[in-house]
Amino acid sequence: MLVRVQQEEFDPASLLRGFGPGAGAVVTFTGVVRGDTGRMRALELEHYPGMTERAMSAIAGQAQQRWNLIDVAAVHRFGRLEVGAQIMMVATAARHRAEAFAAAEFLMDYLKSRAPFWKREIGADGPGDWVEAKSSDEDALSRWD
Amino acid sequence: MLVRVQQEEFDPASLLRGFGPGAGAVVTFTGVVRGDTGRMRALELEHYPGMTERAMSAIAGQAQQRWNLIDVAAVHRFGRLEVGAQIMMVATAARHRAEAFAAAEFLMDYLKSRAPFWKREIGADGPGDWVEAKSSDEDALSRWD
Amino acid sequence: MTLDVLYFAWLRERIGAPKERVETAAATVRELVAELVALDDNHAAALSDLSAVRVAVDQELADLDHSLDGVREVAFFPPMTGG
Amino acid sequence: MTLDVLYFAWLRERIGAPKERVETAAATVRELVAELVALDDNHAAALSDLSAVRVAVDQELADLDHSLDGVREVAFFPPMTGG
Repeated sequence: MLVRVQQEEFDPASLLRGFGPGAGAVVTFTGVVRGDTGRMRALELEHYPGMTERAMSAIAGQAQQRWNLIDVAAVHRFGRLEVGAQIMMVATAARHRAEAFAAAEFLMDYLKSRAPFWKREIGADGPGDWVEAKSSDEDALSRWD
Repeated sequence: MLVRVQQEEFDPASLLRGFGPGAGAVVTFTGVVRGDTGRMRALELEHYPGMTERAMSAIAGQAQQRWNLIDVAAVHRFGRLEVGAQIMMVATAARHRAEAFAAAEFLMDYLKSRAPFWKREIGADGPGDWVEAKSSDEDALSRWD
Repeated sequence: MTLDVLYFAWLRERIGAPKERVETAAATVRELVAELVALDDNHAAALSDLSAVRVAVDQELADLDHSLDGVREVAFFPPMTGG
Repeated sequence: MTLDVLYFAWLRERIGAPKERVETAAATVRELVAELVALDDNHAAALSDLSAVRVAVDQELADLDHSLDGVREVAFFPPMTGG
């Protein structure tokens, strides 16, 4: 299991080198800063040092047990992230595709709403609004009960 | 849209360079040759040149329309692939994670049962049995009806 | 009408060739199969259980009742195992 | 009992500090909130709508009735927006 919280850019290829030996199926999800509105220059991600690592490890451990994963990885950045930058990545390795997909979706649903990160938009004039949690993200968790 | 059928190894990182500009969510699936039984040395993948490219492009096009994807890629190898080798990869880029995940699962379900590839196991003594299609793979398609 | 008939995987092995050129008056895939089965034991063995055989007509999946009108290429193969 | 109380995102901004050390006899998170709200207008504003506030006790998510027995760190923050 690999869990990392860092400010720096990460390289998916090097994170996945040797990932999940013996696996038949590897799924990755990468979150990227969208610049939809045109006003937004970047996201600022605040987090709770200490709790973040604990929460991410707990979520990854749950996924690993539940789907008998061969390997799992979760990397999440904080700080200022420009439009187009990678925010985070999860990867799952399993024997078959159904397990790898389900575990990756589970990880994403939990990281969205249960890992202590908060996003705010940064415009040309500086910090803007905090991104509000979506009720759809909270709802997404209920499918794993 | 990127669709490739090739014998050579592929490099996920270079395939994904510049993939899905403006996307918030990128999902990849990579299929790898498992060596579960211990007897198997490699897989031999036969395909139907011409039809393979058409079928893969048609499947990718359906996914793109159905989920309004920003980008989609599908690469599939043929020939002799050793245990541990990458067989194929799909990638999807969308605004949000639910679309990217669903489209990647759709692509996999269709490639499994509707792209003209046939696998056989290669053991120490040479070619072995053709891999039989699983009814579970056929069943998986019905969820997209 | 002249058709290219292609075989893949274990159908190719049972037929003993990946491809053959066939002169036929068959109107549908099903009629073509009947002609092929009558050719020799290899064809009969390969095409005996059609529930295990899939068909493509001009590189598109098709069923046994598909017309051969204007068709140039028909392929027979087992259920696919890609991915 | 001495507690570290942490605030994140807009709660941090409304309180005006990321962290404070609090001397308290509160038995639960809910009692701690009542003491904090009584401190000043900033605390009152930040903690006025508890439906928009999440709590962690010693870095684990917890509810308002969680005991503070043996606890060293309590954090208040809005619903999380990771991923």
